[in-house]
Amino acid sequence: MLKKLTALAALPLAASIWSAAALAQSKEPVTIGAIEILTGPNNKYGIAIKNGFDLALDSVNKNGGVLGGRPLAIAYEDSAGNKDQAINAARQLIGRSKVPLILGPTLSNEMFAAGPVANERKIPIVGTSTTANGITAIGPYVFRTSLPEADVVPVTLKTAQQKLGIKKVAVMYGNDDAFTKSGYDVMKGALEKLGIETLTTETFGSKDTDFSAQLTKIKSLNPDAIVVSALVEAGSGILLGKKALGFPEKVRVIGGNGLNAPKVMEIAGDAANGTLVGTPWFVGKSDPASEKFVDAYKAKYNMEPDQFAAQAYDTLFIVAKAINDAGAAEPEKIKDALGKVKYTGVMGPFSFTANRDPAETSGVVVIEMHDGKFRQFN
Amino acid sequence: MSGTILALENVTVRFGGLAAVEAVSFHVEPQTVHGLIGPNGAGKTTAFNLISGLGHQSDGHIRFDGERIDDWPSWRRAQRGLGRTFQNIRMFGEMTALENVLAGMHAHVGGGLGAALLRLQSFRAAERAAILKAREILAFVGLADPSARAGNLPYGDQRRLEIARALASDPKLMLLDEPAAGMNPSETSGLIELLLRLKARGVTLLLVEHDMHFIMHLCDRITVLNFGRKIAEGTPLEVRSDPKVIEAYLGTKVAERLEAGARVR
Amino acid sequence: MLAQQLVNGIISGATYALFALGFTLMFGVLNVVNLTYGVYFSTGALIALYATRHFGWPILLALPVAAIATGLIAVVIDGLLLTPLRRKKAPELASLMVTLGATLLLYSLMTAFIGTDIQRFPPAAIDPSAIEIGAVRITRSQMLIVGTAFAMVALLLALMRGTRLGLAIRALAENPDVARLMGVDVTLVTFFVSFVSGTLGAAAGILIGLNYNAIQPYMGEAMMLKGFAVIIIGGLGDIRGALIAGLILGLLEGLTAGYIASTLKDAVGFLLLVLTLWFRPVGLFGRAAAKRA
Amino acid sequence: MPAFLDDFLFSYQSLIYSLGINGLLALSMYVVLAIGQLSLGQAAFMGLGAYTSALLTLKVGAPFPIVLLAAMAVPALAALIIGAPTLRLSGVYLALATIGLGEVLRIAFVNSELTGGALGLSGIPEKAGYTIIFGSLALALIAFVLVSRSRIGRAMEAMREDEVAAGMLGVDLPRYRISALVVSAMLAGLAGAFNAHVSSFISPNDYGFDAAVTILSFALLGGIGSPFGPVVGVVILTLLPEVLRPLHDFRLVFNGLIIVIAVLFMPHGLLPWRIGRTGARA
Repeated sequence: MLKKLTALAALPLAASIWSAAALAQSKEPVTIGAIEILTGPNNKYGIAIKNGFDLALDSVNKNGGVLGGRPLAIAYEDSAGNKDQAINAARQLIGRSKVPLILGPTLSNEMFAAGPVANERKIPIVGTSTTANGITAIGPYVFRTSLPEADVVPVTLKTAQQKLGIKKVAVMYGNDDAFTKSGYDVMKGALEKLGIETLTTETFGSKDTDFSAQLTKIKSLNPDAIVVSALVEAGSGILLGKKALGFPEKVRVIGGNGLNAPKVMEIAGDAANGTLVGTPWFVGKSDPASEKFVDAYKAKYNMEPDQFAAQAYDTLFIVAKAINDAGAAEPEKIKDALGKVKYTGVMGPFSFTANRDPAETSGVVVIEMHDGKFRQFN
Repeated sequence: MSGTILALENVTVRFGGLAAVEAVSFHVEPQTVHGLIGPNGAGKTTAFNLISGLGHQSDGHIRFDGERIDDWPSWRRAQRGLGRTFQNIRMFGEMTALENVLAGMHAHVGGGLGAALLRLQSFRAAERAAILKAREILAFVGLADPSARAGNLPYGDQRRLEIARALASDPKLMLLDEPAAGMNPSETSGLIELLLRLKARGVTLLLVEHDMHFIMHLCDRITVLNFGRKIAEGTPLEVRSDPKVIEAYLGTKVAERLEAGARVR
Repeated sequence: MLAQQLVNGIISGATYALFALGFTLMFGVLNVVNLTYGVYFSTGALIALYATRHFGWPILLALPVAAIATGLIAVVIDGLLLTPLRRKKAPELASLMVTLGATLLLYSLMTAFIGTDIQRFPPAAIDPSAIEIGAVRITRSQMLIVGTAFAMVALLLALMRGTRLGLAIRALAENPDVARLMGVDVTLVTFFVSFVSGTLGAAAGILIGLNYNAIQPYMGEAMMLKGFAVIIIGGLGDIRGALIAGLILGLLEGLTAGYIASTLKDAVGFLLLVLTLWFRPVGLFGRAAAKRA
Repeated sequence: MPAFLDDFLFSYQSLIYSLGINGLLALSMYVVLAIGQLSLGQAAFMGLGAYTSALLTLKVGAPFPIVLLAAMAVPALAALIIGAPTLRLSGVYLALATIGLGEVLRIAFVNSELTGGALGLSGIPEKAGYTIIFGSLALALIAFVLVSRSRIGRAMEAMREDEVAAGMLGVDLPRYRISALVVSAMLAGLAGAFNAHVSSFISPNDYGFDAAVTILSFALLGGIGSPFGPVVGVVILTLLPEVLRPLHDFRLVFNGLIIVIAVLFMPHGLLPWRIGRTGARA
């Protein structure tokens, strides 16, 4: 009896949600494509991104979809981190599914392969996690919502210089990976600009586990900090190696986007303490929109979102807005609308530059690893 | 012309500290059948491998057809007219009998890569001629079906095919490593007949065999090895009555029986 | 700095040697380049990880149990893949190919089930303290690696040279048919060697995983490339050679990174490999009876 | 061209290209397997061809035919260097040395400014098309069939079945081994050049060990009784994951399984038909 009553009480609420959804579902959906790494070694990135998209998609469709009530849908294709599969996916989304816009792919490498395909067919393609240099130079249909390393790293280094008085550093980067190599290129430029002296530049392979030779050399040069462009695995190894060699505590590691992951603290433990990274967003950001997003994400997926999920979340709203502004699900119109879109999401205010990169960098925060958690540094 | 086709001069080979063949010298006259016999472990197959280039001696020289061939790899020896068969038949099992024999003609069939690709008139003519000759060789050794898969042939026919394949390379000297091994008496007598016809064709034969009847019946001259050393040489009659040979064989008869017993256990 | 670099080199060299021991043993005795060896490295580390994490076992218990379990897996894989080929007297490349396929299969299955995320031993598993001698620092887990590498080499050499089993293993290495005639139970000895190799591979994986604290299915694959270099430089099947080649490689890499350029660190091993193949294909200490075709 | 066909070709263009390119790669593996050797350097040879061709196109602006020739010549040279010492030894050494070659090349590509380091080379113009890719594949197939039916083909099969016996028939083993490796490297290099000129972007990690193993699985699945076997293997392994989506997740599991099963249970591959070895009827 009681059960029935609660069920009855819940009815009107459910009905109100259903009516909006029913309205949206009665019309033909607008399907956009997404190419992400859903399987294979790097699928943690792709899955975070997909989660972000799906969470935003729920919200968009609950609020009446796009273009006056048409539901928005995403056709996912898996790239598995492989550039050939990314090309295949892009071709099939365009030629077969006839999507007016593509989200992704996950990695810069994949964008270099798939971007030209979309660009050639004049289909806008929007990267949410591709931070390497030269992405948007592929062509006028290639956009990205992720802040490139070139925007984030200088902020991190400048903050470290101002707050810690860093004058001379050692640089380490993974030279066999496009992401870490392009991160290094940015670091090099930023260090020169800020007048910080580079004592030595050391490289390693992204699958290496032993960094003692490089770190021993660095230790003998007495740097104020070590600037590292690495992915999670190697980055954590460097932090552990640094601790094993007994570096003075004041020598911090300053990382690029690759170290911007809770996983680093999980692997390196207290060896990660004091590591600085810059990020367009982090989970502890004190901002109402951001907190709401974190709560919703936790409720749906039972875990904390990362920056990839946040970027994806914002991007879907940006794209939905552009489709509405365009007034039709046509690639050319969406492309023009994207260029003009203004949106304020969990990462802060957003618009595209003329070169289709994010215009605003005010959202960048520098964060510090401390006992397994990120905390704001600046 | 010295009148010898093959000469071993003080040939020694050591594996680790052990000498498998020690200071062995003998020579083979053209157009004869020469036997190499001795108890198990006497170094016969080792000597064969040295002659055919599958192993290299630590000391001494080997001359073939007047040339010193010590440093020649096996295919070069084969190209110059040295053919052989193996103790455990080494057939190209996937190939047909005809193709096996054609493969044996490798050194003599013309046609490089260009000719094969362009299918020149001369290439096709050479192939046709080779096929005719291969069929003739198959007929000579008594194999009826050229298109049979070699791996499917009965044991005795595989032996014949291996001889046909070696014969196809048109050898001046043919080494036969226990050709009658595993054959029944009627197969053996067929083989003897075949080898005699080979000899009549002008091919010099050097053979290792355990079957004494076979050896005595076929060979013009015999070299006897024991423990890697040459202990006797001569015509079948001379060798048969040589006390050292008798002693070696008597000694090993006992040893062989012992070994057989060990295997059963 | 030099002293620390030399110590670094010896540690990473011991790592390579420890890894290469079982690999070279497998090749030397069983005459197969068994590529599944890298999988044992990963498997051992993952089993030990599971045991410490989920059952709270101390590492001193988890290590031998995981190593033995992996050794048994190695026996099963040998029985399934290589025994049939041996029976058929298949060419040695067939066994290389079958283990290549199996390796791909096993790695992919492992990642399908547990993902490629790096996992770590619980912090309590390792004593993080280090010893300082002058300017040189060495952690306890590093000392454990170096100690184990030398101990294993000594143990293996003693086994091979001083026992009846060792004699049987050597006979098998020389010639399986002759060994059979001598009364050696070839199947049993083959399984024993697989078991020992698998155990060694797993032990290496656990110790190295403890030291760098980064465990994931593909950790064995990265080591395999160094492993190849070490066993070819040391001579295929040569236990002493594996130790010395491992140390040489570790030292050269460390010194190259420290004094020349870290970009060349990985190239050193392969340069050494190519030079070995050109000038001394039997390896540094290999006997003249190389496996020439 | 009707719109639907245009869309179809657009959607599946890279898939169709990869059929042709993988076909050439499978044949490059076939040449080596056909004489009983194993190379795990096919991906490295392919990478050399890809980089050589991309650099010549991007930096020199060389005409495409010259680019293709160079993309075959450079891997051929690498094959000579790697083959000369190892081919004297047992087959295992070649397999191991070619793995080493792959690593050395990867390190070289990663560290060289000229090749763009880890970022690779992008913006390579699309110069290869259906005609040249499938024309090359067809030519290679015809050439292999013609060679199979000659003394060279007989010698190759003899070597695969029993090298010692082949040597005793006068087959010059080292020459055959090195020639096969060089031809194989040239084919892989050509495939690499096509790959670079249809996908616009290449990077060092495209030509790693996994790629080499995949190439091996093409050949082993199809079988090496005739040059058509490896091509059949390519068609299946390239199309199957597209048709059976769930297979995608287990692509590598599948490739591994194929190698294991092929070696243990179907030594002749899926296409057990064996090509004849006579060059004429008589």
